[in-house]
Formats: sequence, structure tokens, C-alpha cells
Amino acid sequence: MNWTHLLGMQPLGAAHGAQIDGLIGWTHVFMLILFVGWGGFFLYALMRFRRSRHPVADYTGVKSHASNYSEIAVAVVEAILLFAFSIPIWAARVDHIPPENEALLVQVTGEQFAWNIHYAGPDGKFGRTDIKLIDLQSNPLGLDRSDPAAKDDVTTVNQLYLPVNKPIIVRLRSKDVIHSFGVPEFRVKQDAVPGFTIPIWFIPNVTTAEMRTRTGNPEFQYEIACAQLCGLGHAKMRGFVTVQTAEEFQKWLEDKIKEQGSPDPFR
Amino acid sequence: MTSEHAVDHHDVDIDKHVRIYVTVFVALMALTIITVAISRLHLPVHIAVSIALLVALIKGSLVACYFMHLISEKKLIYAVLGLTAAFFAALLALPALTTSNGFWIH
Amino acid sequence: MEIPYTVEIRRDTGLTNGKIGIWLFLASEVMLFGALFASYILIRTGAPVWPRGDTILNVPLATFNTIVLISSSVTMVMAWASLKRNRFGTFRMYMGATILLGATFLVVKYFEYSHKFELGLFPSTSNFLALYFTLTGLHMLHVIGGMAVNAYFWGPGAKLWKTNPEWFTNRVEHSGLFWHFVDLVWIFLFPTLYLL
Amino acid sequence: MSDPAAVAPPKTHGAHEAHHEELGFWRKYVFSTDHKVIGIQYAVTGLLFLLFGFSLMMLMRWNLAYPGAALPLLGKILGDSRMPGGTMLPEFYNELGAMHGTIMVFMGVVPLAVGGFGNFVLPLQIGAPDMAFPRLNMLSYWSFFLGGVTMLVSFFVPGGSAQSGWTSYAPLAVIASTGQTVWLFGMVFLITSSLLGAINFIATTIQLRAKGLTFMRFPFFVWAQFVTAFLLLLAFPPLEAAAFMQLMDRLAGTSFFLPSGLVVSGQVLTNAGGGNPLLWQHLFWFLAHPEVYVLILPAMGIVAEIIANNTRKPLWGYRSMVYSLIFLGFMSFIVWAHHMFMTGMGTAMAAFFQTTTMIISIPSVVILTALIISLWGGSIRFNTPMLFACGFLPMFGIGGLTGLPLGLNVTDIPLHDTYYVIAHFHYVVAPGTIFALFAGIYYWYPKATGRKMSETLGKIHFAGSFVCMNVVFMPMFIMGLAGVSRRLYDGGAGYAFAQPVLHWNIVSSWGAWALGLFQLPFIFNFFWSIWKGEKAEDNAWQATTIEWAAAPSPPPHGNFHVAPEAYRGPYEYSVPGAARDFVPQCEA
Ligand code: HEA
Ligand code: HEA
Ligand code: CUA
Ligand SMILES: [Cu+2]
Repeated sequence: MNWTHLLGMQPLGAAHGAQIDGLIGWTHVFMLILFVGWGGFFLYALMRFRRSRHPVADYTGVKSHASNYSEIAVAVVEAILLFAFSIPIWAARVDHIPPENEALLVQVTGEQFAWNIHYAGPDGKFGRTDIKLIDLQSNPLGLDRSDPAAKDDVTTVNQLYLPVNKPIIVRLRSKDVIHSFGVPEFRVKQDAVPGFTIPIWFIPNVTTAEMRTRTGNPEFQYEIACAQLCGLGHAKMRGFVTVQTAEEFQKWLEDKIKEQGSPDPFR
Repeated sequence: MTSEHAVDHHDVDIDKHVRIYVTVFVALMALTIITVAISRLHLPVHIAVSIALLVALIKGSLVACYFMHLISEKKLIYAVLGLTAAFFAALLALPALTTSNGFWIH
Repeated sequence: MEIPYTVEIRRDTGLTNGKIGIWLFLASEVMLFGALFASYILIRTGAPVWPRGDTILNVPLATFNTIVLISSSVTMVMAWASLKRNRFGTFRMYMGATILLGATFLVVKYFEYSHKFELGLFPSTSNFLALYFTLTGLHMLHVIGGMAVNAYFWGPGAKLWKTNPEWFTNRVEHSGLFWHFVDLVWIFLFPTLYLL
Repeated sequence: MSDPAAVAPPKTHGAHEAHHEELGFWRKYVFSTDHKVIGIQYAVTGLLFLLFGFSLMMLMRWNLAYPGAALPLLGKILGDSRMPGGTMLPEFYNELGAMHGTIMVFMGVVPLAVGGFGNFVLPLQIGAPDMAFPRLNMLSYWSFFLGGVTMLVSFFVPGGSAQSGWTSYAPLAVIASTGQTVWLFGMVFLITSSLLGAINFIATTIQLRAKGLTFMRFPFFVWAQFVTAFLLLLAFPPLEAAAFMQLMDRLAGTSFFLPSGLVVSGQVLTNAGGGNPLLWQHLFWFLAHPEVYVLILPAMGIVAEIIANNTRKPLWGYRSMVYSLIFLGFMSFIVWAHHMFMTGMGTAMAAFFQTTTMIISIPSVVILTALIISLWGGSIRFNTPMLFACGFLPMFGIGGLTGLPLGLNVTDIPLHDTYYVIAHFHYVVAPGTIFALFAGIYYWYPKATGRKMSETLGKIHFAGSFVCMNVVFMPMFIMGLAGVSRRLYDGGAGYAFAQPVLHWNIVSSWGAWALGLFQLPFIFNFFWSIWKGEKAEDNAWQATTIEWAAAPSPPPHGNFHVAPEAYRGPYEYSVPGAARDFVPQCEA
């Protein structure tokens, strides 16, 4: 069943998304059943026992204890949703993060009001960063370009480029206040809490191009929506994700390295 | 020793209580000296902490039981304090769990 | 209809209104300081290094203060006992002593604080000091509050002894309960801040 | 209290009260220690704050529906610092949002539900002459009043009021403008007020209940207030502690909630660091989750009373309801972190908190089920109180049920901090709690004034509010599922993915404004009936509970001429073989 569509959620762009939508879908089915069941009984009782139709109340009312079963049923269903689905899926999200050598590691640092994206480059090492070097315009992360590990690092602002079908590990951090990294299509959301570095992972499985044809919207773009109130620019804290084929991504990365590897980036 | 006793009678068992108060006072003094003395030994942190808290706990219960008459209080008061103790525990459990790695920031 | 059980106790609960009231208040106080202690644990366990209290704070002074506060608890309970024994004079004496001991505590604290400030140690200096000042500061507010109540019963409030001695005794007991609680909090603050 | 002064808010006194006997007036209506007067003061002040909080929201809804469009006339009045050229600044939107939340929760619903109904009804229902500590009671009202005034003042300090959400998350709140400091002081007053109130309620319930009124003979409303009082008593202090710490962070430069090395707009903060932003969240939600049950339990209590009275039969499963209530109160202390699922929880914590969250939903189901089953076999009268009570049930149902996908933290991933959350809790607090409170006002109004409110106006009020509430909040589920974040001053207009659902913002807004219009009959009714309302006899609804059966309307000072006694359970309606269809608790 296509829950994503039924629930009016954003089209899926990540491998684990279907699980989540499924769980949301079934939970809503459960809620609907309860609501209709209780609601039906409720309305019927109101009709049937209105004063004009039932002038004398009955002291005992319902004798059967059927309701106990319904309550037990509710408990059982909730237990299933919880132990069979929610807890295991969450465990997969946070405990089974793929090894870094099989994944692309990206550091995303929130700040009022932008997302700073940092790739380690081919050497897989993030260059040293130092708050003393921070410059809002030229070097928002305070990346020390003199550090050898930083030579092949790539940094961008609000532009997250990702290869399709490869596990992505995003290391979330924040420079100032709490932000929240949310990409609706990926079904990921995680607060970026200053003082912590929090990893999240997902596998984007639909390229931006592919999504454009699917949605029939030539301007389609994956958007990073800040979900945590972070000040007056909260509504404007918007980033973009571009999912490309492995080749396209590789090319993009190399171009960037050429462009930024030189001592003075952002020209 | 709760307030239901009229002001005039029970002088005797008041005297008994007063004696208890004095004993407790001496005990508290002693324990105070002991904690300070122990802290001088510079024991490894976790041991120091547990001892210090243990002593504090003893002193605290002495004050609560005798000065605050908890030892001979009504059930209802116990109930209220029991409830409080439960939530107090929840409160103290929180930071312990939060910081220990893997529990919170995965 | 008048409000019952202000003085006489209610059979089934065995309590007066005031007794329940003060204990409920203390329960909320427990949660207040509980939250502060929880914060202390969280911040300390989260910190890479944590100074031993006695490297920064003045243990002898604090020990003296501990003794002062404990003594004040005793005088407090003695004040109440004197009322039980129908000796208003001794009550006045003990209550006076309690208030003076409270004052001594504050004076010592004042010197402790001002010394820290002279050394340029402020709440903003480190989280250890932040906790030290916040916890002791809040505790100090409680001391002041308790002294105010005690002073009231030592002075104007004592009129009640003439008209309704039993009620007065109860009220003194209740303010005593609060005072002992303040003492109790200090008993935990002292080791946590100064000795560990 | 058939006297206008009693129900008019304290502020507007003096002016048209000059003719009253000078001395008596102040002690009688302003600094009164009579629980009924204090209750009415609480209720009216609370209602005014509700109206004010609602007005703030109606203003916000403009920018949500028409982002950037100049608001006609009103925009001018609010001035350039807030709405230059009539278009709303994001700062101002954030002020309104934070204050709407704060006002509605802490200055609207709690004062009305606990301070108002609790104060007025509880002592009467348990046959008490007054609260156990009348002076403390007055103190807690004035502490609340002071807190309220403080909050209002904060709008006029430089930089405007608090703007970091009602949750005041650090570090944002710590680096925010002066308004936040005022907010924190305001909260300290409000918290103090609630703590004093809670002590009073518990002591009163335990000590002053009438002879023969055992706990299992309590009306459900009394139970609800009793449990609520414990929640307030034990959950509020941690927030008070947190408020002190945030004040220290803001005023004394400490770093309880600030980690080291913060860089705010290029500037490195010079604080010592070493703090933890999550500490604030823990302490906040340790209060704020119990707080949400503080918002709902009195509402459930009111609805239970009205349903029993208007079905003319006992509540079904009273005992199981009471046990569920107690269990609910207890559990509400160990679910708080379900508001923090996205702060980076490990599996263990996540498992623990979503399990407790699922568990806590069961007692609510039990209570709601009992209430609905209670209808069966009744002889239902559809007067205004009953209509609002019946409106409450399905609305709370929707709100409560949508709490489940939020409670499972996997499904919370896409829903967290979206309009889905907003919709969830508004269904419980607005068409839920607010409806219950309306029901309570219509129900106990005759007790307070000796007159009934107009049924016709009441039914218009109900019909209009019921429809509008759903028009306002149902669309938010759609927007939430589409992934639109909350607290966006442009309602999501900045995001491409939100475009397909943006039109719902307009629907929602018009719903809110219409809802505002439908409050007019109520406001008119509320004041008009004081003088012109149809006279009501002492037991206006032929009720069994003591406040109706034993006290005159309005009750005199001291409430009862002779101390009532309880001889039976609270809801002995339609007892087979009885002379009337109700046998009061206090009749031998
Ligand atoms: C009165 C207030 C109230 C109540 C009662 C509830 C009840 C519940 N809430 Fe809600 N909640 C809030 C107020 C409330 N909440 C607020 C204010 C927030 C947001 C705070 C913020 O972030 O600003 C919030 C947020 C919130 C979150 C965090 C979401 C997020 O930020 O991501 C979660 C997650 O677990 C949650 C869960 C629940 C659950 C499981 C219940 C359960 O207790 C619900 C149990 C009830 C039921 C299951 C219904 C049963 C009834 C029926 C089945 C009968 C139906 C009847 C008929 C059809 C006639 N709530
Ligand atoms: C008890 C709590 C409560 C209540 C009742 C309400 C009621 C309403 N709320 Fe609010 N709301 C919150 C608590 C509440 N809210 C909170 C906590 C937030 C989060 C804030 C944050 O982000 O930090 C929020 C956020 C919030 C938002 C999201 C803002 C954003 O995320 O950017 C919106 C959007 O539409 C909204 C709308 C409304 C509306 C239309 C009502 C309507 O239902 C209003 C109904 C009100 C009435 C019907 C008034 C009744 C009173 C009278 C008629 C007075 C009569 C007077 C006399 C007789 C004297 N609320
Ligand atoms: Cu960053 Cu909102
Ligand atoms: Cu909650």
C-alpha cells in the first residue's frame, strides 16, 4: 500500500523511508478504527438515549464488560507497534551506523541561519578547525587550510551534494543555538545541539534528476528544513541537497577540490 | 511527639525527648568532624563521594527523624514523602543516564 | 461555619491543617533542591576535570558554619519543647539563640563570598563556582526566610501565646520543621561543594 | 456573588464601584480570602488572558495566511518596531508565538481550570467552609496576578518580550533580548502561585472534607483536582530551579546551559562553558509533561460531573476511572523525554520513554471509554454544558490518538516539530480543555451568580466554536504530514515542498478569525446574565453533589448554614424506587 501518497507525505528519497511511512500508516489505521468505533458508539448512544426518546434513565447502564477487552486490545496493538516495529527500527537508525569506509562522511554544522557542509575529501580526514580562524564570509568553519589534512577538504554553505545509493553519515554539530536538520523526503530529522556531535545516517536512493521526472516538477530540489526554532531567521534557514550518480558526484567533488584546495577559498 | 499533646501535660516524655535531642546534637557534631577528617585523607574520588554521601545521609536522617519527628509521624505524611522520594529518584536518575555514553548521544 | 482543624487534629488523619501544609511545602522544596543536585551531577560528570572543593573554598569556615546551623536546629527544637513545657521565657531565649545563630551563619557566608569576589572568583569564572554560588545562594535565601518567620514568632507573633497557646506551639513547630529542612539541605551541600 | 463587582476583573474595579461601602469593598472583592471570590477572580483573570492569548494568535494567523502582506490598520497601530508598514517582523512573530504559548498554558488554562474551578467548586463539593489556608489562597492569586502583569510588561521592554518559544530552549533563550529575563521572573511568580495553590488544595481535600465523605465518595472532579495538585506540587519546583539557573546564565554570566566555544554570528562567546543545553530541556519537560496533564485532568473532571448530571445516571466504572486517574498522574512524571526524541537518544532511552508513553495512553483510554459508556442507558438532556461536554469527548479523542504516532519515536522523526504536533496538542487543549472549561462555566455559573446563562446564546456559541475549532486545526495535520515545520513566521512559504499545502494556512486562519467572532455571544452572555439571566434555584440542575444540594446560590461566606454530611456516593441518579431521579450525597 502506498502510504506515502495516502498520508500526503513528501515523496520518498531514502531507503529506510518506506518503513517509517508504513508504520505511520498502520498507526493511523489503528487510530481511525478506534476513533470510528468509539465515535460510532458515542453518536448512537447520544441518539438512542436522548431524553425525548428515553425519558427514564437506567441506574446500572451497561452491564457487560466488553469494554475491558477493547482496552486490552488497544494495549496489545500498542505493544506490537512498539516492540515489533518502533524500537527495532530506531535501533537500526542509531546503533547500526555503517562503517565509515563503506559510507560517505559529511560534517554538517548549523549556525544562525545557514548549514555549513564539510567534506573530508579523498584522504578521508577532516582538516583542523579552529574558532580563532572563523570568518563569517570567507571561512565560517574556521578551517585551517595550512593543515595537510585540510588540503583536499571541501566546504560549502547550504549546498549538500550526495551520491545516490551510498550510505551517508552526517555528523551534526552547531556553532551557536540548537537547530534541527530535517529533510522531509529522506525521513530524517535530528537536532544539532551545540556541544555535541551527533551522527545520523541514511541512503538516498533517488537522484534529484530522477525525482524531477517522478514528480513532474522540473524545479524539484531536496530541501534541508530547519525544524527547531533558532531565532528570527528560523524560517529562512533553508539548505539544498543534490543527489547525483556516483560519477557526477565524484566529478563535482574534484572540481571543488581544485577550486578550494588553493590557499584562498571562496573566490 | 506531634502537636496533639496539650501544652500542659506530658512534661516527662518531653524531658525524654530533650535528652534525645542532646544526644542527636552530639552525634551530628561528631559526624561533621568525621567527614572533614576523612576528606583530609584524599581518598580516590568514588570512595570519597560514597563515604561523604553516606555520612551526610546518616546526619540527614538523624535531623529528619528526631528534630523533625519523622520517626513518629502519621501515615499520611509518610505517604506524601514516599511519593516525593519516588519522583526525586527519577530526577536524580536523569542526569546519570543522560551523560553515560550511548544512553543519550548515540 | 469556621475552618476546622487549625488547632485540634482531625481524627481520621491524625493531623492539623498546618502540619500537612508545611510537609507538602517541604516536599516541593525537596524537588527544588533535587533538581539543583541533579544539575550538579550532570554538569560535574560531563566535565573533563573538576576541582576538589577544598582547593577553592574555605573548609574551616564552612565547618564552623555547619556547626552553627546544626546548633541552631537544636535551639529551635528546644524552643518548641519549652513551649510544650509551658515555659515561655525559655522559649524566647532559645528562639532568640536560633535567630542569632542564623545571623552568624549569614555573616560568615558574607565573608566567604566577599573573599571570593576579592580573589576575582565569580559565578561566571567556572561551572564549579557557578554551582557553588547558585546552590549556597538559594540556600541562603531559605535561611533568611526561616529567620524572618522565627523573628516573627519571637516578636509580634508571640502574642498568640496569650490567646491560643496550643496553636502558637503548633506554628512554632511548623516553622521549626522548615528550619530543620534548611539545616538538612546544608548537611548535603557541605560535603558536595566543599569536600569532594 | 450576584454582585457585578465579583465577576468583573479586579483591575476594572474602583471606577464603577465607588458607590459601594468604601472600606468593605476592598476586603470583600479585591483582597478577599473567601475561596469563592478568589475563584472568580482567578476565573475572570484567566478568561481575559485566554482572550488576550487568542488575540495574539489571531494576529499571527494573518502573517501565516498572507506572509508579508501589510495588515490593514492594526499594523500601523503596532508600530515600526513590530510591524513596519504593516508587515510582521519575524522577531515580532516569535514574540507573539512564545507569549501565546506561555499565556494560554500558564496564565489562561491553569488559572481558570485549577485556580478558578478548583477554588470555587472544590471546597463546596467536599462540604468545606473555605480552603484550609484562606490567606495563602489570596496570596497565591496575587502572586499569579503579579506574574501575569510581569509577562504583559515584557512586551514593552527594549527588544520586546520573550521570543524563544514557550519552551525557552537554551542557548537561544540565554542569548535572547531582555524580554527573556522578564519572562523568567514572571514564571517564578506564576510557579510560586501554583505551588501555594497546590498545597492549599491537597490540605483542603484531605482535612476539610465533610463527615462521611470518604475518598471513594469524592465526585470525580475532586479527584481530578487532587491529582492535579500533586502534579503541580512536585513537577513545578524543577522548572523553578531551571529558571533560576537560566537567570544566572543571563545575568551572572554562568554557563549552566552553555557548552564551551559557542560562536554567535562570528563572535566567540566569552563564557566559561562546560554547560549542557539538554539540561534545560530535561528540567523543562520534567515539568511540562505533567503540566499538560494539569491542563487536561480538571477538564476531564468537569466533563465527568456534567455527563453524570445530564445523563441522570451514575458514572459507569467510577472506580476504574479513579484508579486510571491516579496511575495517569504517577506515570506523567516518567515520560517527559518523549519531547526530546530528536535530541540524539540512544536505543535504551528511546525504548524506555516510548514504552512509558504508550503505557500512559492506556489510562486515558480507560477514562474516555468509561465516560462514553456512561451515556448508555441515560436520559440525556442536551443543555449547553452537556453540549460542550459531548464536544470534548471526540475532540480529545482526536488529540489523544494523534499523540500515539508522536509517542513512537520512529514515526516521530518526520512529525517532530511540524504542524502535526501543533494540531495534536491543540485538539487536546483547545476543543478539548477549552470546551470543558466552557462547559464548566455554563454549568457552575448559576451557583456563582444565582442566574443561568442564556441557552440560546450558549448553543450558538457551541455550534460555532465546534465547527471553527475543526476548521482551524484539522488542516494542520495535513500540513504536518507534508513536513511543514512549526514556528515559521511565513507559515512555510519559503519552502518549495510546502507550496502544495500552503492554502490550508488561509483556511486555518479564517477559521481562527471566525472562531473569534463566535466568542462574542459568549462574552456578551457572560456579563449580561449577571443581571438579566433567568433566576436559578439553589440546585439549578437537580444535581446530587454537595455544592448544589446543600449550599444556596450564591453561597454565603462560610458556604453552608449547617455543616453537610455525606451518606452515599456522588452520583446517585435515577435510583430505582427513589422519589426523585436524584438522591443528593448529603441527604440522610
Ligand atoms: C492537555 C494536553 C495534552 C495531552 C492530554 C496530551 C496527551 C498525549 N500526548 Fe501530547 N503534547 C501536548 C499536550 C498534550 N498531550 C503539548 C502541549 C505538546 C507540545 C509541546 C511543544 O512542543 O510545544 C505535546 C507534544 C507531544 C509529544 C512530542 C511531539 C514532538 O514534539 O515531536 C508527544 C510524543 O510522544 C506527545 C504524546 C502524547 C500522548 C501519547 C498523549 C496521551 O496521553 C494521549 C492518550 C489519549 C488517547 C489515546 C485518546 C483515547 C480516547 C479515545 C480512544 C476515545 C475517542 C473518543 C471518541 C471518538 C468519542 N505529545
Ligand atoms: C492551553 C494551551 C493553548 C490553547 C488553548 C491554544 C489555543 C489556540 N492556539 Fe495555540 N499554542 C499553544 C497553546 C495553546 N493554544 C502552545 C503551547 C503553542 C506553542 C508555542 C510555541 O511555539 O512555543 C501554541 C502554538 C500555536 C500555533 C503555532 C504557532 C507556530 O508554531 O508558529 C498556532 C497556529 O495557528 C496556534 C493557534 C491557536 C488557536 C487558533 C487557538 C484557539 O483555539 C484559541 C481558542 C481560544 C478561545 C476560544 C478563547 C476563549 C476565551 C474567551 C472567549 C474569553 C472570554 C472572556 C470573558 C468572558 C471575560 N497556537
Ligand atoms: Cu535553525 Cu531553525
Ligand atoms: Cu508530553
